[in-house]
Amino acid sequence: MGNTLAIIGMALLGLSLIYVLYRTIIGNPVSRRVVFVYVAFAAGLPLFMDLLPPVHVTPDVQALVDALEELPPNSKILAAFDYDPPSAPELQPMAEAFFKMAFKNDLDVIVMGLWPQGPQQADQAIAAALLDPDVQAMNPQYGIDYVNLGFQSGNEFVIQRMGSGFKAMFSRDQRQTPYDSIPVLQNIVNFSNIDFVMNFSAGKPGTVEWVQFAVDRFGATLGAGNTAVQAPQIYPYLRANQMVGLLGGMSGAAEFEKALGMPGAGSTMLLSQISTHAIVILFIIIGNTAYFRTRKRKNG
Amino acid sequence: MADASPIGIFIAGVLTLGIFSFLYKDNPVYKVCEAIFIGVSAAYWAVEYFYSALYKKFWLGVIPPEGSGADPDMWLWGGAILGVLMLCRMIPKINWLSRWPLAFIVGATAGLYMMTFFVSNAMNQIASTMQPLIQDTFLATLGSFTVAIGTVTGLIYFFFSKEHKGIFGGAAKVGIWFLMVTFGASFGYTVMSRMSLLIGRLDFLFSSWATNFGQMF
Amino acid sequence: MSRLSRLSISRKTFLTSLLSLLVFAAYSAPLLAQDSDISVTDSTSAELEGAPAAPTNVLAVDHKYDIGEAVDVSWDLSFDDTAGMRNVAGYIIYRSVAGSAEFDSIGAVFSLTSSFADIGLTRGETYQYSVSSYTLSGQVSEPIVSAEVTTEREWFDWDEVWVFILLVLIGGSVMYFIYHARKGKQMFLRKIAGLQAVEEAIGRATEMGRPILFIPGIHDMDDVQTIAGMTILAKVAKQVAEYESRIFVPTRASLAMTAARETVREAYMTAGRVDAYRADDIYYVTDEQFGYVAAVNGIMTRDKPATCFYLGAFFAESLILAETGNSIGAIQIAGTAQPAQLPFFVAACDYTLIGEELFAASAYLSGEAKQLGSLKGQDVGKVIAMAAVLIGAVLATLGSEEGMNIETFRGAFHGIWSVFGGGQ
Amino acid sequence: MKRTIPWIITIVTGFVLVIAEFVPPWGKMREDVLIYFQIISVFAFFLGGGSLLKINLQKVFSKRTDWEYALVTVVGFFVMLALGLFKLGNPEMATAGYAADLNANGSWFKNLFDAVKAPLSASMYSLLAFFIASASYRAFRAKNSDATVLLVSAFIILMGQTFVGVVATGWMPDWVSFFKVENLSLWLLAKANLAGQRAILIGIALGIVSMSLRVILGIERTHLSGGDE
Repeated sequence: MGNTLAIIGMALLGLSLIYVLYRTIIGNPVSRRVVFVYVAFAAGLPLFMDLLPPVHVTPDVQALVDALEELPPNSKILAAFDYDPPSAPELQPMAEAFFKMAFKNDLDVIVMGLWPQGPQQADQAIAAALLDPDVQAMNPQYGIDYVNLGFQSGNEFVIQRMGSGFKAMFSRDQRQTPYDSIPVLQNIVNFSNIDFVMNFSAGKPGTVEWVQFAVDRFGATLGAGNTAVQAPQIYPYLRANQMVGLLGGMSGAAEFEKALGMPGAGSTMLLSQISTHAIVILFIIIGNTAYFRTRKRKNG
Repeated sequence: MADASPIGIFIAGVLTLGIFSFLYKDNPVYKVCEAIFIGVSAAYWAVEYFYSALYKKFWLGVIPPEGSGADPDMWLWGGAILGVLMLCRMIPKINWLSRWPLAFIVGATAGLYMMTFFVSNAMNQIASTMQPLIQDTFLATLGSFTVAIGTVTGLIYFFFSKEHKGIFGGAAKVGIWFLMVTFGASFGYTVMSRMSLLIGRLDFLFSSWATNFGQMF
Repeated sequence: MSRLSRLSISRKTFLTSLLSLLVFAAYSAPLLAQDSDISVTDSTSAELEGAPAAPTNVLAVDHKYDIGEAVDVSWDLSFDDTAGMRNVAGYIIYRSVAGSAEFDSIGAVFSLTSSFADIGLTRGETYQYSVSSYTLSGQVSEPIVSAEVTTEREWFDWDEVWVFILLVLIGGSVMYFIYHARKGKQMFLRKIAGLQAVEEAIGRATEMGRPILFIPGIHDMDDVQTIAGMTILAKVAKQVAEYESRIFVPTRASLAMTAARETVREAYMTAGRVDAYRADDIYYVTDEQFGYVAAVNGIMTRDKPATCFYLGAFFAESLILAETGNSIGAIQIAGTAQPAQLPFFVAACDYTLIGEELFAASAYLSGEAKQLGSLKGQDVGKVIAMAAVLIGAVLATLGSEEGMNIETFRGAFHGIWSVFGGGQ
Repeated sequence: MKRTIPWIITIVTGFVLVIAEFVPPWGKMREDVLIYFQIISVFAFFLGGGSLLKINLQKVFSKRTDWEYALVTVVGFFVMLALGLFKLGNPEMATAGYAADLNANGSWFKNLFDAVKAPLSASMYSLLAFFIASASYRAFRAKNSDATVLLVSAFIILMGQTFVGVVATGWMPDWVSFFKVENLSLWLLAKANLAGQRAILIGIALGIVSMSLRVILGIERTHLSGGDE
């Protein structure tokens, strides 16, 4: 029912754009507010549908998945959460899929954050991952299979100091347990004891800083999930082989979920994203069509 | 926010709608949201910095808790002294002293950034561009030529002391096109990200908030 | 040691020793607990049945170019690791201090790994290392002992020598042109539209009787972009003072507020209108990114500035600001070194300073010979960068088939060196 | 004197930190300076926060336009400040005292954060979606060659992310597969975009070197040159 109504709504929305085109061509463009209404509907209506869009896994995502799945059980992954709630729609699905994968493959995850709210996002992702029956079967334990070291201020210089010893920056975990009495941290001194660094980043400090310090200075192996807006800035580092793979935005999240074989929130919201996307593309087309029409009229 | 209280979720939804109302026009509801936002967030960061920098970094640094085995870091006093000098601004007679910490920060930022960006932006980017131009496939070769030409012409565009005329001007034009491709690509990629923020918000309004709303009333 | 080769070692490691860590954990727990009980003689006499061949050629060298707190230990892989029994799961590294026979285990690595970095040592202390291989079933070879090594502090990081040379070259040319310009040499400077529009934009606001809004980015003074914004603010505020207009500077950071107040007051003083300076027009809002944006949006819709400057570090808020500014019909001049935000400023603002132009702006606006000279120095830097890119690419094409990384960068520069200097 | 000392401080800190990059024993200085910065900014907050309160309280007491909202700001500030500084309702207070995690689940600070600050932040951020659409409609037009290049590149990337775009060029035979929109957009991102990014990044680095030198050498000293008050 909701599905049908939503589809009809979307169709009407699309048709009414012809009127917008007409208004624009006659030199009386619609106001910003009308544009805003279109965006609201384009983003909102698909949330009432339950269709899944097709997803095509790109090489950069596959490379990351391969690198993660290649890790033997009990490998140590340092997961840096450098984002806050506003970026959660894109990064949270990645983080959830990541934890599910890590727990299923029995990898040890050490969580930290250079953003104050990053570790909380990690806790939420872990809580979500623990609901998965396959994960529950593995029964990951705090302190043994994963640990949350919390937030440390100091931006990229935290990474730099971690190079000489993690303990210097994180003497206790988020639950105030001393570093040395946490089983999963036994024998972890610095980056040479870490098999993989996974970074979820929405800006600075983030993936760029992890490349500059953890990879360039301490030789870590790095993979990252970024917001779509950050991703193009990370490409140079990816192409320079300073990292193994990259997830970009919600489509990156959906691809990640697909490559790991565990569909989740990323795949669901992708449809909304596609329709808002289409709206933006259509508005660009309308704006330019009208622009060329008026210019031709002036010239001719 | 998964385990937030019903009242918390209710307030969150109302504030969300309040912010959205700005899209129509500036109005009292938005003004209230803005006022709350400024007050609460300024205090949030004040507290966060107070505990993370002043308490954790400075206080526990100069007076390490017993049994931690750490030596007191006397260097940290330097920061505190500069901080106190900053406060001299409030005393008219000696407010010129506040320029010392400011001068320190400006000098430090200039020095640090100069090196970090020089190594990471300049050296590493140049080094990564040093790829063999001739590759196995035609497309890969085209790609490496594109990168080399784009980087060089892009730099030509930024030249300040040479007029963009003749061949140099032509190269600068190609350069600005490369910059425009970069901007276009960033824009195209950004759209996705920004839309997902809105979707996240709407998802909250339609699911958590609406459900919660139904349960409350 | 290059990052790439390190990467490929760990790949191989993962493939070959899928279970080794698990077993090692089970094995090494009691081993580590015994701690100092493990001495050279103990293990040699142990002669465990089926113990793997020991690694050979154990070397311990002082870590180069550090403050004397690290030693690099390396060895040749055990015969049973690469060939032979192929049962080596990894290596255990032991350390003793200054000739003591007591070797403590300090760490372990996977099979097919032949190096270990021991960090956190005391400078000037003499150490000795030994390395054993061990198997999945927990058998340990005899340890092979290295020669003694003393940690040393070094005063120059020779790994960074090319950075240093290039910095001296580029920084030197900037300084040279600053000095050269002092002698009153005329130089050409291309026009930057955004900067030529500054005066006109301030004049327009004055005519309309509306204020000017200046946003020095959303970072604090620890970002060089904010400093660039402040240097431009100085020039803008001076003109504002001369035009007897009014300027608002809301900031996201307290320090930035203080710096902006200093800057604007000084500008008013230079313009001889210090009496017109109002400290409360330059104020801190909140450290919260979007709280700040909400406030600036409010300021824009209520005070309706005729001209908006956005110069500094900007992130997602760039378009929110620029579109709101557009809706109130303000002239907008933006500039940032955040590549991701440039497209929005380029599209929605009247003028945009792109990356490097932001840092050059205050020099342009000052019109001082010394400052303009530094721009010419930057251009020399660009010539060097372009030459490095082109020559590097040609050398890379002629040379190896593999892609180059940072290490070969230095090699490439050696190449350039030998072309010009003839030396190695 | 009042001008010279700040200038000397800038020169010395600037040069020492540049040199510290090459001198291992000085390396720690680069880290210490950042802690200094954090400590100074906490002190500076007394000035910033003070200015915030002063301006808003002035509004309230003089009953200027919108003084009601200024009052809301002041109240919000003190409520959050009290909740945070005294860690009110923090479940970890009982065991850890003031070392308790500021954002511990259940603390009032965290609750207010979740109910007020987080949604406000996310909503403000999400306004961007609307502004992107309005900017696309109004500003992204092929006015000249530069704008056209920008537009075409943005368009290809946008199309490459949708399955409509993928289907639209799906008919292409293999030998022109390069022009399939998903391949083209990847190529644009990986090559042309990369080239532009590199030019911008290298330019920025040079700009920073030059500006930093101007600042350190005292040629650009507007920030600290204040008069002799």
